[in-house]
Amino acid sequence: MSPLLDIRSLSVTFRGEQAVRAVEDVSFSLAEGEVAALVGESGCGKSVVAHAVAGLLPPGAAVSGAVLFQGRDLLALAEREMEAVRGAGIGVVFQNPSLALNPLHTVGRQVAEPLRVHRGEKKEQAFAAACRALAALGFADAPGLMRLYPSQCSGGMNQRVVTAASTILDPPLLIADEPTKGLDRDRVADVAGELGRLVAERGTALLLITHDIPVALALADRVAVMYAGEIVETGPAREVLGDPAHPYTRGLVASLPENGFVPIPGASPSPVDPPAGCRFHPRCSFCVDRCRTERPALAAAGRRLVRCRRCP
Amino acid sequence: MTGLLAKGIRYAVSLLVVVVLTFALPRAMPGDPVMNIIGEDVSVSPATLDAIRAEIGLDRPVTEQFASYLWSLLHLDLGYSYHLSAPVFDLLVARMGWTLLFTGIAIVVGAAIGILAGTVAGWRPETKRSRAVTLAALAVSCTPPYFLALLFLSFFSFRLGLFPFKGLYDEATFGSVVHHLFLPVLVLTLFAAARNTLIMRGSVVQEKGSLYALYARARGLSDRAVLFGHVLKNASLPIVTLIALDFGFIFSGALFVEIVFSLNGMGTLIYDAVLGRDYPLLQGAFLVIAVMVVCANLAADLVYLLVDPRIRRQGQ
Amino acid sequence: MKTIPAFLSCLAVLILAASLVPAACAAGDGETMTRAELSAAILPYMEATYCGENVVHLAPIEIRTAACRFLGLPEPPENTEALRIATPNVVKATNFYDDYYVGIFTHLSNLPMMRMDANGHLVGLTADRYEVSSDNTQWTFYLKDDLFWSDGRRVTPEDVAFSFEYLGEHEPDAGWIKETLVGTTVSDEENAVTFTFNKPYTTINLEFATYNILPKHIWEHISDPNEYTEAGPFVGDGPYYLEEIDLNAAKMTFRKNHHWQGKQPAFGTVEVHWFANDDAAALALEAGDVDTYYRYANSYPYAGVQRLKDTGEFNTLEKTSIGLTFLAPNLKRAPMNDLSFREALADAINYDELVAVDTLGYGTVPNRGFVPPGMDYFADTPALAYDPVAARQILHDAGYLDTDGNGIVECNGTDLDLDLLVRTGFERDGQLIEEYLEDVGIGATVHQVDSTTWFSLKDEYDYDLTVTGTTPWGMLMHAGWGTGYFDSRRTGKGVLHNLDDPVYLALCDNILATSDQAQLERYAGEMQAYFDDNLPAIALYWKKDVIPYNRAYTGWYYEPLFGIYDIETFLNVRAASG
Amino acid sequence: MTDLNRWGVGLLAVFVVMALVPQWIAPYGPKERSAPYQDPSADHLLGTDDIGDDILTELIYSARISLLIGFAAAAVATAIGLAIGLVAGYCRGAIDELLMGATDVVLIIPKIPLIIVLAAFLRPGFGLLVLVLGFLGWESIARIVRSKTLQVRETGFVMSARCMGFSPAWIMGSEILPNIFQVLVPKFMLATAAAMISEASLSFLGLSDPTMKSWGMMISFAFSKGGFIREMWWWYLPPGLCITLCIVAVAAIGFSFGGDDAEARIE
Repeated sequence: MSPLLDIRSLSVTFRGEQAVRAVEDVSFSLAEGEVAALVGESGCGKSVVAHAVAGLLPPGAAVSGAVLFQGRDLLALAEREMEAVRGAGIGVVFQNPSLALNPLHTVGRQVAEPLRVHRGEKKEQAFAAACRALAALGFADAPGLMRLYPSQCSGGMNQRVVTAASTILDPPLLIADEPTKGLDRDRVADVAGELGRLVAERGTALLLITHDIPVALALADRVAVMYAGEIVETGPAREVLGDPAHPYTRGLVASLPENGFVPIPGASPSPVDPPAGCRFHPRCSFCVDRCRTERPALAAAGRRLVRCRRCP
Repeated sequence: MTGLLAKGIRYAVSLLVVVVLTFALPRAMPGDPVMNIIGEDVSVSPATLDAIRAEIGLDRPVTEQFASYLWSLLHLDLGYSYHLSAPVFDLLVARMGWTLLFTGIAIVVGAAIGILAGTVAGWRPETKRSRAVTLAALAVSCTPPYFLALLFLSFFSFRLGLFPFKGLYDEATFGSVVHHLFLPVLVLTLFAAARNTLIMRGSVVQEKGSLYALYARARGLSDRAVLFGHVLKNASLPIVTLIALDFGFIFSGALFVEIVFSLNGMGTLIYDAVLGRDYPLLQGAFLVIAVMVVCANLAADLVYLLVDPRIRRQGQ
Repeated sequence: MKTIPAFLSCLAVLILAASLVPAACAAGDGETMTRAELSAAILPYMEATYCGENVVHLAPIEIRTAACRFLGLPEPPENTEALRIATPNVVKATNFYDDYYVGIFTHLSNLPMMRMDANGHLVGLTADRYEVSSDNTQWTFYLKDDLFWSDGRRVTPEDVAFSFEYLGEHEPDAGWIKETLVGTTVSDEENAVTFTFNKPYTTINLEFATYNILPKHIWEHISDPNEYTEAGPFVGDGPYYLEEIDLNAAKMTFRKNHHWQGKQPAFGTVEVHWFANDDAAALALEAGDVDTYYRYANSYPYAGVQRLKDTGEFNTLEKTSIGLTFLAPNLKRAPMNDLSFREALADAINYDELVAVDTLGYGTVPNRGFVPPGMDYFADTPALAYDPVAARQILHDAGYLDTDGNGIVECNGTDLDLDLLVRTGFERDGQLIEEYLEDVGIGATVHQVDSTTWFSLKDEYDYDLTVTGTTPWGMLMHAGWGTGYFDSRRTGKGVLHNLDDPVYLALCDNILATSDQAQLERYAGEMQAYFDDNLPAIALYWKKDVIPYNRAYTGWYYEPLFGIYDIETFLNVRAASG
Repeated sequence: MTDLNRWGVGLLAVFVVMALVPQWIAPYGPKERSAPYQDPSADHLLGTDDIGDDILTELIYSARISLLIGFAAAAVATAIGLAIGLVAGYCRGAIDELLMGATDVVLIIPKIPLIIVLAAFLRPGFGLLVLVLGFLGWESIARIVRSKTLQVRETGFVMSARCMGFSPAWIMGSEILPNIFQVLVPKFMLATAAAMISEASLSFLGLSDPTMKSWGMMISFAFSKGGFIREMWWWYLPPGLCITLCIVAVAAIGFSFGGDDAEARIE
């Protein structure tokens, strides 16, 4: 069976005064109903991958490779065809739901919008459906909520509103872009729980973009760790995060509070001028000479792939 | 609530400052304050002069003078123009109608055009068309209003003979008024549009990068739908305040346009007052314009209150 | 006496009605009326309507209209052809009494006592003739007896007396009337009014050429004319009355006064269109929107004359103006009070260039005698001439030396730096004169000022030199021949009052004390000789007034005081034959 | 917008050279005259005006006053705005409220009418014009300086300077000022543009000093001395274009520094 989403050697470059290679040669796939996580620090390119999949990159971005969704290459689609995929085929949930909602439109209107755009439903019909969707997410007074503006709702409410709006068309794939960023622990658990429930109930595949390893561990079947625009390690979530192979993954896991809060020395490299050889070598304690000159390839190590010469 | 209150206080203070300015100007400026109140280049009988001297009572304490000044303001008494032999308030009211008419049209049409052009220019700022629009708007807003008016007058009226040379009308008919006001309104509209275009462009550039716009796209909305359904409305909000602030500017532009097109509005009234040193009229005009600008700002705040739920929430 | 006009008018009705009969037949579709029937029908009606206690003049057109209305016939068509005048003299208020230019334009509708003819002589307008007492204190004006207000009332001596008393009361600029007028006597029998002054006045006839006569029965009810603003119509006694002042359309409309008994004008209305800028006025001319151009005390802009001629639609009147532009030294300050310094000034100026720049050839280099040739008793004095070498020599001989060799002469040890006060409109002359002076070693700094500032600075004598202009009226006022500008005993807005030489003052007094023409001619000659010898002011150029007019009309008339805005223009202009 | 920036700098450089060394560029001396009202020719590329001055020469010499007034007034405005913004942002609290309240008040008062009233009373020469234009153009500068100051004052190096007991004046001058420079430059340019427009407008109204030859004054003369009626576009168009181009150049530099912030307005 072909996967629901198959990303093949995706590279994204932002043209500007200086070209920024944000994502390089990323390959990754997701089966129907599967939950996968892209993990990494801010600026590692994981959100760019998500945006590339959803076709949300700004006009200045040069994308190469292929993104096969349900067998179709999304990168080859015309803008109009892509519009049909967004929302109906792929739903996206952003971090900071209060900013993702238009402050000048009511909650109801924004939840109903996909119905009206994709199915051309009449206003009353769409609003009724939106109301049901909100109620299904546990809002007691869904009709009242419909009339509120995002500024009148709490962050948690907006989070669920966004979820409702993104899933109202039942897309087979949901991309959650840093859904837990900036939230306190309790809320993180809420959000994670909700996403998990949603995926479980509807059988939606979920591509989770996060820097939050516990969340990834809790939700994801499979995980890919990104560093400086590349995937450095990928495999079953429990294996990769429970017993990391790549020095970077190890560092990430070691920096978790429960593991002693040991930070990785140094800082992420500039995407304009990434280091030669292994991109992690300047921060790597296992670095040898070859690491500085030769770029390692992703190599299979059991059920996972690792981009490191030193560790299979 | 506190936000609104602070705004209210600011407007009240603005008004007060304007009133104090108009009160203080004739007293603080060089020359005889009585002559400053009457204006120069005008013949007044000694009896009138004495009457004015007694009325303003320069020997009385300033507070007392100010109180009586306020008192007369409250009765819409802005003084008397000895040049035009009429109360300043009456003169201004008589002239204001026309000026408000064509500035009003210019502001509304200019805002509409500006919002549209600015949206186009801001949505894809890197295209040739956007650059052209931006550059044109920049050029227009960098031209002194009177010069543009002169160019239009000399080209369309003088050279092509398409429009009349002076006046608001020949016969007081609708067609005649439209014919006479077309060019002045066009010039003012261009200015309003150019300024709004630049603002709107910046606003759109900012708003289209915001998360809600991206999220709207993520829900499958087309570019057009995102632009017109979401970004446009949000980006237009700052325009509301700017139109209010610009009201004063457009009004000043109207002054020059009236002079160039020989229109009998408030601008020519002020111009004549400048040439004839008709100080009471000048101060009255300044006061009235300032009050109108403050009112426009107040109105803008109210519009904001209606349009922007965030502020409404604050107000509750 | 009072029944005569009523009788006459009834007679007129009959005659007119009779003349209308054919038309009535044509219109009435076969229904005929005899002349006798007609007169029998109209007479009682006319009597009832018009011949009551108030005796009012009936204009023929009114009678005819009334008759037509009575008979149910179509009313005679009004002559709607308009004579259109463009002017840059902007009317700013609908105040008939107070607005300066409304005052000038209404000379057409509210005739002054006197007017000036093309030769510069004063002739009667409201007045038929006048008599002056031998001591010049009592003036009696005998009025024309065929003048009627546009509401049909006769113009009476009471109207005249009232007008001047009212002016003296309410118009600060006419305050001299209040101060010097002892009394007015009215004689209905002789249709005359006598003014008695508390001192000799030889120029009342000239003064009275500028004040409008007002209908007493209207204005006696208006307590403060300065606050009286109304769009119109205003009752007038000229060939036209002022129907409307429309500020929004920027025009005044005069309509034919049907009670006017004199020569009948060719146009039904006269429109005065004002333009905020000269170019718009010029283009309105080119476009054929207006027929002529009038600007008080000024010519059509010389820069536009050729263009207008090129259209082929316009001819021009070119008349020597009695106004001029001059350079006035502040005679109360050194070194301007030094005649040799003034001589040097006179030699330093390049008159030819000024004439070329300012008048584009429509002017001439003036004489030392100041007074232009258009004035009565012009005396030919030597012409001014540009001679920088002579100027430097004079300065040197008079002791103004450039000891530090920086090109500027010193006065009391410091470089001369004269304050050159330049009024609005003379910017270019100021700029050029500054250069001429520096060229001969006289330092000067231009201070460009608007009229208001100029008034206050010259009243405080806070300047060294100033460039200003005269108006025709200014040349005539006071003792005439420009004397009014310099006599130190006078005050006034445009007046320099900086000359207190007893010789000059005596000369002025002599002129003011006589109304004898031979004596006047002698004094005028002496005055021009005085200007020549003493150079209290230096004329920069004499100029022509150029007035373009639509060549489709002829009969234009120009007089020195108000140019073509003279009643003769309005009575005479009509379509050119062919 | 970097293109615009480059163009702006280039254009402005041309005008600045015109202002600095007109005698090197102008074909004639400022006081050389020939026949008036000449059409453009090889001798006079833009013809001559009503007194026979070479229009091209005049155009070049006029750059000085136009630019000088613009920049001087902007300097005054910037100085005031900087002082008020710095103090408000640094001191915060009641002083901030007061100063920003005052700024808002000034923002609302219509400028051109007030300038006209003031100019009518004062009859300005160069210095006064600069002061009046400067005193009425500082409010947006004050605002942006304040908000930037608020940001900068929380940064580490300012904190440490405060801890080391440096005086507020010293901190404002040497720690904060250099950091708000990048927002100040565009504001300064925009204030220059605004002052230039105002100057040109006042010249037209006859409220400026006619002995100060500026582009605005040239248009004013062309208007009053028959340039329009004679269709001498070579007389009135070049100074108008110079004004517009110069202001566009100045504003473009301002824009490109300041990005597209909505506050970047020209009054």
